[in-house]
Amino acid sequence: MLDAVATAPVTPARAGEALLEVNNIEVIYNHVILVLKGVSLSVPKGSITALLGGNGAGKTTTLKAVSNLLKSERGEVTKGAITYRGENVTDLDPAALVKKGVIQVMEGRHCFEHLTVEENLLTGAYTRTDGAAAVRRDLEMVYEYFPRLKERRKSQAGYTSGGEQQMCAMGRALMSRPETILLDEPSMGLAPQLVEQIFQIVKKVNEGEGVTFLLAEQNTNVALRYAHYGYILESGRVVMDGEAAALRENPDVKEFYLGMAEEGRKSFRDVRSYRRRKRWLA
Amino acid sequence: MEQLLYASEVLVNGLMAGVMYSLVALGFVLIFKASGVFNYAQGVLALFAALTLVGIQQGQVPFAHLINAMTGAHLSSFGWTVPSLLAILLTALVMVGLAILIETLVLKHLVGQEPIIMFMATIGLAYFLEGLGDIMWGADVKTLDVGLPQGISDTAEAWTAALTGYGFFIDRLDIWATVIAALLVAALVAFSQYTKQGRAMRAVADDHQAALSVGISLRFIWVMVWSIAGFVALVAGIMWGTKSGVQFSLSLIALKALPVLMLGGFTSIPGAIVGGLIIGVGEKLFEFYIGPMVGGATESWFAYVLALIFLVFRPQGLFGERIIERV
Amino acid sequence: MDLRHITLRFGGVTAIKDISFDIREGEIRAIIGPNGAGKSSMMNVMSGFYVPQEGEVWFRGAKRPPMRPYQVARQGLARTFQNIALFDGMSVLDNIMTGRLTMMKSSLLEQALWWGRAEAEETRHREQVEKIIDFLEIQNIRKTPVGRLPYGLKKRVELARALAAEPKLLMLDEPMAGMNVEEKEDMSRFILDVNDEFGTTIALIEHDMGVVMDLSDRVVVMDYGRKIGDGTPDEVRNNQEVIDAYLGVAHD
Amino acid sequence: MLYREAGDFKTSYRDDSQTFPLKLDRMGYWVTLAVAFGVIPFVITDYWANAVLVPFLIYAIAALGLNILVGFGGQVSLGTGGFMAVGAYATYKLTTTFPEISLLIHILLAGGITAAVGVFFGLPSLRIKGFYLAVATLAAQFFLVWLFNKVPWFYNYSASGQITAPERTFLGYVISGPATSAPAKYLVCLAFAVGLAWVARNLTRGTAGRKWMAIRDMDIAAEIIGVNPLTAKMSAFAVSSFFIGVAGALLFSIYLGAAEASETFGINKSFLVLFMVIIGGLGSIFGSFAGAAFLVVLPVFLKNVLVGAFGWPTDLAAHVELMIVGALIVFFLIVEPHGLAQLWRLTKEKLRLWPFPH
Amino acid sequence: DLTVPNLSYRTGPYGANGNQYADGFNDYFTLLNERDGGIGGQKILTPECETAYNTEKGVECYESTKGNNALVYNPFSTGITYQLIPKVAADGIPMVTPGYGRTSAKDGSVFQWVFNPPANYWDGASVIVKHLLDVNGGDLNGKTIALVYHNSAFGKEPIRTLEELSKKHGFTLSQIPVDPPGQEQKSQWLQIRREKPDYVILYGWGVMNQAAIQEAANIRYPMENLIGIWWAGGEVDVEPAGAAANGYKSATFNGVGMDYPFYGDLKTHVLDTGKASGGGAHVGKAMYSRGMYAALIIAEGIKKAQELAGTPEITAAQMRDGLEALEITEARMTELGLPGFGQPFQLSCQNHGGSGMGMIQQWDASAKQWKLITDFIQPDEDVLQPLIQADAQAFAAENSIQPRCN
Ligand SMILES: Nc1ncnc2c1ncn2[C@@H]1O[C@H](COP(=O)(O)OP(=O)(O)OP(=O)(O)O)[C@@H](O)[C@H]1O
Ligand SMILES: Nc1ncnc2c1ncn2[C@@H]1O[C@H](COP(=O)(O)OP(=O)(O)OP(=O)(O)O)[C@@H](O)[C@H]1O
Ligand SMILES: [Mg+2]
Ligand SMILES: [Mg+2]
Repeated sequence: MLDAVATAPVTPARAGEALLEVNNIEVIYNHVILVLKGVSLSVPKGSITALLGGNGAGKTTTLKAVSNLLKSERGEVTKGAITYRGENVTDLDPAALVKKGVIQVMEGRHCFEHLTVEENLLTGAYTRTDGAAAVRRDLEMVYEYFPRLKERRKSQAGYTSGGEQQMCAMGRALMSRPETILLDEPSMGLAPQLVEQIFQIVKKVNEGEGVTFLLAEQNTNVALRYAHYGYILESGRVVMDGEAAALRENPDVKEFYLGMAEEGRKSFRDVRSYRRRKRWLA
Repeated sequence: MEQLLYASEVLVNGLMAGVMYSLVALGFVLIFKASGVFNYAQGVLALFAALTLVGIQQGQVPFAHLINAMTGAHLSSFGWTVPSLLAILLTALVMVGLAILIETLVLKHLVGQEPIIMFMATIGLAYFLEGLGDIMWGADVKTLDVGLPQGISDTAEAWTAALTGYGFFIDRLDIWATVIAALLVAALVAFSQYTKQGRAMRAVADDHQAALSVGISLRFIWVMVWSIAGFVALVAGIMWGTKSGVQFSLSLIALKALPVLMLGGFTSIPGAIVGGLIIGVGEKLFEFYIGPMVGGATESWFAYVLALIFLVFRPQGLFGERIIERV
Repeated sequence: MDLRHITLRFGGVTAIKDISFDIREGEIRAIIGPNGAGKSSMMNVMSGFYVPQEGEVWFRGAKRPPMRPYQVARQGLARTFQNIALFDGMSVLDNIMTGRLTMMKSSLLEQALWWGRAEAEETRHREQVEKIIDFLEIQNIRKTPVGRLPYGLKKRVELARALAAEPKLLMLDEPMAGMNVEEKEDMSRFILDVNDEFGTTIALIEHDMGVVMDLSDRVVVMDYGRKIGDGTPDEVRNNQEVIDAYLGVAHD
Repeated sequence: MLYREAGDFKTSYRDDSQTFPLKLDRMGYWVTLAVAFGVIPFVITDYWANAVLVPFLIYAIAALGLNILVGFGGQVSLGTGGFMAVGAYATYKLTTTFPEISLLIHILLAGGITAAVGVFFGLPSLRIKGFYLAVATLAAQFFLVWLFNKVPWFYNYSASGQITAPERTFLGYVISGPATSAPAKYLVCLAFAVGLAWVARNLTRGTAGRKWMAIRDMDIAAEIIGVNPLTAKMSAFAVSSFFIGVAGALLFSIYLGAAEASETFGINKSFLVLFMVIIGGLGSIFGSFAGAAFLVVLPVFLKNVLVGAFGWPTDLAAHVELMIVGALIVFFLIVEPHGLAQLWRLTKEKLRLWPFPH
Repeated sequence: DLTVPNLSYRTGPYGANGNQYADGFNDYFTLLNERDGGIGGQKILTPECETAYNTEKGVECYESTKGNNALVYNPFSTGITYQLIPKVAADGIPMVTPGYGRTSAKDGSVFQWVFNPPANYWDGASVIVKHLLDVNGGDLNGKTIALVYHNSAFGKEPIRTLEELSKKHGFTLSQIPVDPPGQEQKSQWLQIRREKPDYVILYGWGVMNQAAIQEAANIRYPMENLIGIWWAGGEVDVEPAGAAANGYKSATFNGVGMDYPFYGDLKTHVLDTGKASGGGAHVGKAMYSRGMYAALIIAEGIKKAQELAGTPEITAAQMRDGLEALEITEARMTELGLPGFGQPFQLSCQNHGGSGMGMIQQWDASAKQWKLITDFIQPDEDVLQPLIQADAQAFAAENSIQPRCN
């Protein structure tokens, strides 16, 4: 689509075979609201792939389509297919998909309010069969990643702060020792330090344990710094994709997603309602 | 002095009656804990279980009436009787089957719906099961006898007579109910607090979507919980059926269990027991002291009012999980 | 608004420890701090939802007696929420109209018969609300139930609802969470315009340092219930304690 | 594209907030009213009045009332039976004590009395929420029924505890008592139903409705933006109980003509009306009517088909009927959890798009 | 053909009783149709309509059946009866409520269209007290009697009578209400255990009976001192308690068991031909017999009406005249193959209730049978008549009815 893609250096991750493939899917909510209009993407094994786009672009919907959580929201995939390791998983039930190693961290920190933080983490290990000792080890690992959780392990998740809940949800996903994590807006509402930290963890997990990530993000800046590859979604369509590094250099992305003007970063005070037309909508 | 003795007799019996209510309430708690669903069909489930038990025990032909009406046959009984224990086991199996059916036909399609919608669905289910139970086993009053003793306990009477000079009335069936309830509660508490499935069950209640996303199979959890609830219903059905025969009205005991739940907290297994005891004692003592002044039959509403008063002070019931209110 | 020696505890947890700061008429005051620092709790104290164990809240020169939150709202405080608290079952328009509830005066009977003040009032407030809708550029979703909206638009509707109340003090709890830069720019503009055009005082919680530093006049920094910094953006940015506890190393 | 909104422009906010923004809907509404008032009274038979239309209208009023509380106010109540009993007994006491005053006024007064009782029993809703509240309202249900059963003053000391509606006239027509004609019964109920539906519509599109819905959707946030939970909840209880009281009054004085608290106003009534509200659609006025129609007509229809047409034994038919009603409730909830009203709305949305799929 | 709608209930809390009753009612008419070709050459149709003991469904049933030339109604529910009393008066259709319904309907001068032969609730109470007098050598002075009653119109009916009777005979009456459905009666029976009343009268219905008998057994209350009204006298009421119910008594206004020549005919014409309602599972049961007896009274009424009208195709109004002239003698009962099954009685314009006699039956748990232990007992008309009159007068005044018959 853009020549940036072709010329970008091929990272090792890109070379891996596609683990997850989304093929031209269409999603309709409530039988009438058409949200995704033919989205295709492919997530190579061992990579971090970012899904970017504005509000309502359909990022969450795409992730839910992959993890099969749409049904409970009265949405359905009406066209296209999703394959994981070459297998069609479009109609699998979510639990079966988790068993295959795909787990989603939902947007808006869905913790189990009435369970304690620790119990929340333990539910993450629900599908595991490798014994209590291994689970305990991973629990300690999660506590190491998020020391704040350790402090609050005995309190009910419903009473923890927003950031703590986000950590809890992340930790819970890690507990299932997944092969692929679908991460929906992990940075939302987190302090800058913590955002960085979370992405560090993502990177560490990705590199150390080879976990594949597909993450939906608004915080384009961080996302593109950590991701290998990116897709930009608008109004239910992929409008651009490419290597993260290349995307970072794209002038449109710079302007609309990174908040940079030609002369560098603008102050939010100076932005005026003047809006340049996006080139790809032309 | 005599008044006091009478009052304590009423008190003891109130406790026992409370246990009987708790048995029904337990089923509600389980399902509420697992799905946040207020299962209105629990009473009917108890009726259905008891009907099935009697039917199996006495070798009744299921749907005999329907078959007869359609084909003009004259079926009624296979002519055998099944030993109680085996019959109970078979009934438990039927309840598991029922749980699977309920899950596939109803619950599966309602994932993520608001609680009130699920509540309505259970009412629909209650209607359905009520009709099904009648068609399957007939609408007659049936005698249920699995060998549980009934009537005044002589030991208790003699013992209290020796102690106080007035022999208390204690029903042997109630003593059994107490023992069984205690066992059930202990088992259920252990299950829900300390096992993986128990934790998953509570997780499902909090957030269906999130539970799905960590790979908890709602379907499995629901089948499991409804099976357990079916078993609890069977126990309740046996107790109440032994008391007053198996018939439609058995399903109405659910109404006696509701205030118990409310008071104990919808989500607490021990709450169901403690709530039952408080309600049992409260309503019996109220009927004993105040009843005669206002013309009696206060038991129909007193339990509810009592529970209501408790709730005003503790909106989540005595042992219910705190309602988390944050913005 | 002036907060004096506020301490707030939940059971064993002390969410806020003896914090004092003030918000001046007409300024944009940011509150920042790591997650769980107690920022939202502070805002809850200001809007009367949490009652602090110790400390006083002064508003427009008078000490505020114990009040229910709806009474606080009637004094002219409006806010948005961190975990969007819109009324999902209602349309965008109705949601914004709820912002004006405190100004509606017609009686139940008048409304029942749609008679007297009821209809006139409805139309009058509708006009005001339409102005806000135009201002925030959400005309096209006016009749959509908010449950169906994407996150960012919900945030905008929430802002509209708070604006509809014509507050003296507007409190925004992470208004830009979950937005991309483009949307943040829009939101910033709205906040600045509100502040400029209506002279509304604004209290702002936000994690995006760019936004905070650019928009606010003064910043309070909290960390685990304590106040660790207070001053202009520049002062705060260079405060070592703040950098250690919160900002970390800047990347942009 | 038969059904559409294009070209149907509004030029004032007043127009925009009317009940039926679309012209086609508006016409349908007027035609329905014209038929209901102008045609049906002349063709109605005893059977249609007593078995179908009168109960339908009365339950529609009760469902409207409950919908205000549950669908708009978010407070689940199972006390409907008890509140209907208040309406019925209040009418009975009023009309036997002041026979010279018109029964219709008594019915409205009975609604007012029920509203007061409803507010009293609604007070706990300030603390108690969700299913706890639902079960708590059963206290009202059982207590009220017990009271009407126990205190002879309420039933004028009659031997059996029954109350019987005496004959009353309006404009020279008998509207209550055994001699009432089918059209008279029907018209009285219709007038109440239409009038109250209009009131409900007014309340729910204005400030009061918004307060209720705000409390329903998120009570804490509602309070923080300035809704006084006390007045909002109590007004919901009051209005809802008013409707339910009127329904109870009509049920007793116009429809049944005699009643006994525990028989007529038992817990089953509470459930039945709640069904109607949910099957019809929470928070929908049209839904209240649809739900009432569904649950009044369905059993009658099934009975007529199974017994009348298929000739099944009545007991089998009754059991099968229970199963079918149960299964249908579940089925409808699965197909559309937001009730018949939503189903209708979706159909309309599809019609708007027709012939395009999206 | 003549139509006698059968407003039955085979579902709901009282379905077990309703089932038997409806079967008995249908079978009697089936027998007449099969054996005699109906009454006066007219077949009798008994289209059933399920009321589930629910008043509203009862009204629906009434409305849906009355159009088809319904001759007479027997709704088998006190609640529905109350609903229908004004309606049948307006529509001019008679209603026969044997052993239930509104007691004061016995006063035909006020209740022109309602008949409650051969006995009513107050008769029942009086018969039971008479029996107790007999057992006690005519003296109940200083005795205590507890009334355990279904807290509804039905259960409250006998209170007035029993109060009068207690004044007359010097016994103490204590009232113990049980709210329907009444599975849980612990407090009530603890109270009985403490107060040790000499006798307990039970006005129960449905599961309340089963629970009461079980609880009585639990506290070892002597079963022969527990006496129920006829609606607490079915097999379903005693069987769940098993052997413990042995000796329990109840009133009845018709014979029990199958020792009547009538059943021979029933067997040949109805049971063996497979035409029995409900498959004939309940023949001979107490409630079945009562349903059958209700049919018998109505059938005799039809016969009488045909005689008076001079045509077999009678109208509802003619049916009423027939009922008002109905006389069933000992001899007629024998002729019907049911000697001693029902009491002789005669109705008139004034008297719509018959003689009001009842017998006492006792449960034999080992044989699983009711045994009649008394003959027909005459109720205490001196006490009842004024009460009935007062109640009827009140009704007449309330509804501005001009008493007739004079
Ligand atoms: N349950 C639903 N019913 C109807 N419409 C929905 C539903 N969920 C989402 N939508 C619509 O689908 C579109 C895409 O939403 P989605 O949540 O996927 O966007 P997103 O890219 O994740 O946005 P955000 O960054 O705000 O989270 C939106 O326009 C939204 O209104
Ligand atoms: N109602 C409550 N009950 C118990 N603890 C609470 C309650 N509300 C807040 N807390 C605790 O108080 C602390 C401060 O929470 P608060 O929500 O104010 O943090 P915050 O600064 O807004 O963080 P974030 O940026 O993550 O939103 C947290 O540790 C939280 O767990
Ligand atoms: Mg999203
Ligand atoms: Mg916060």
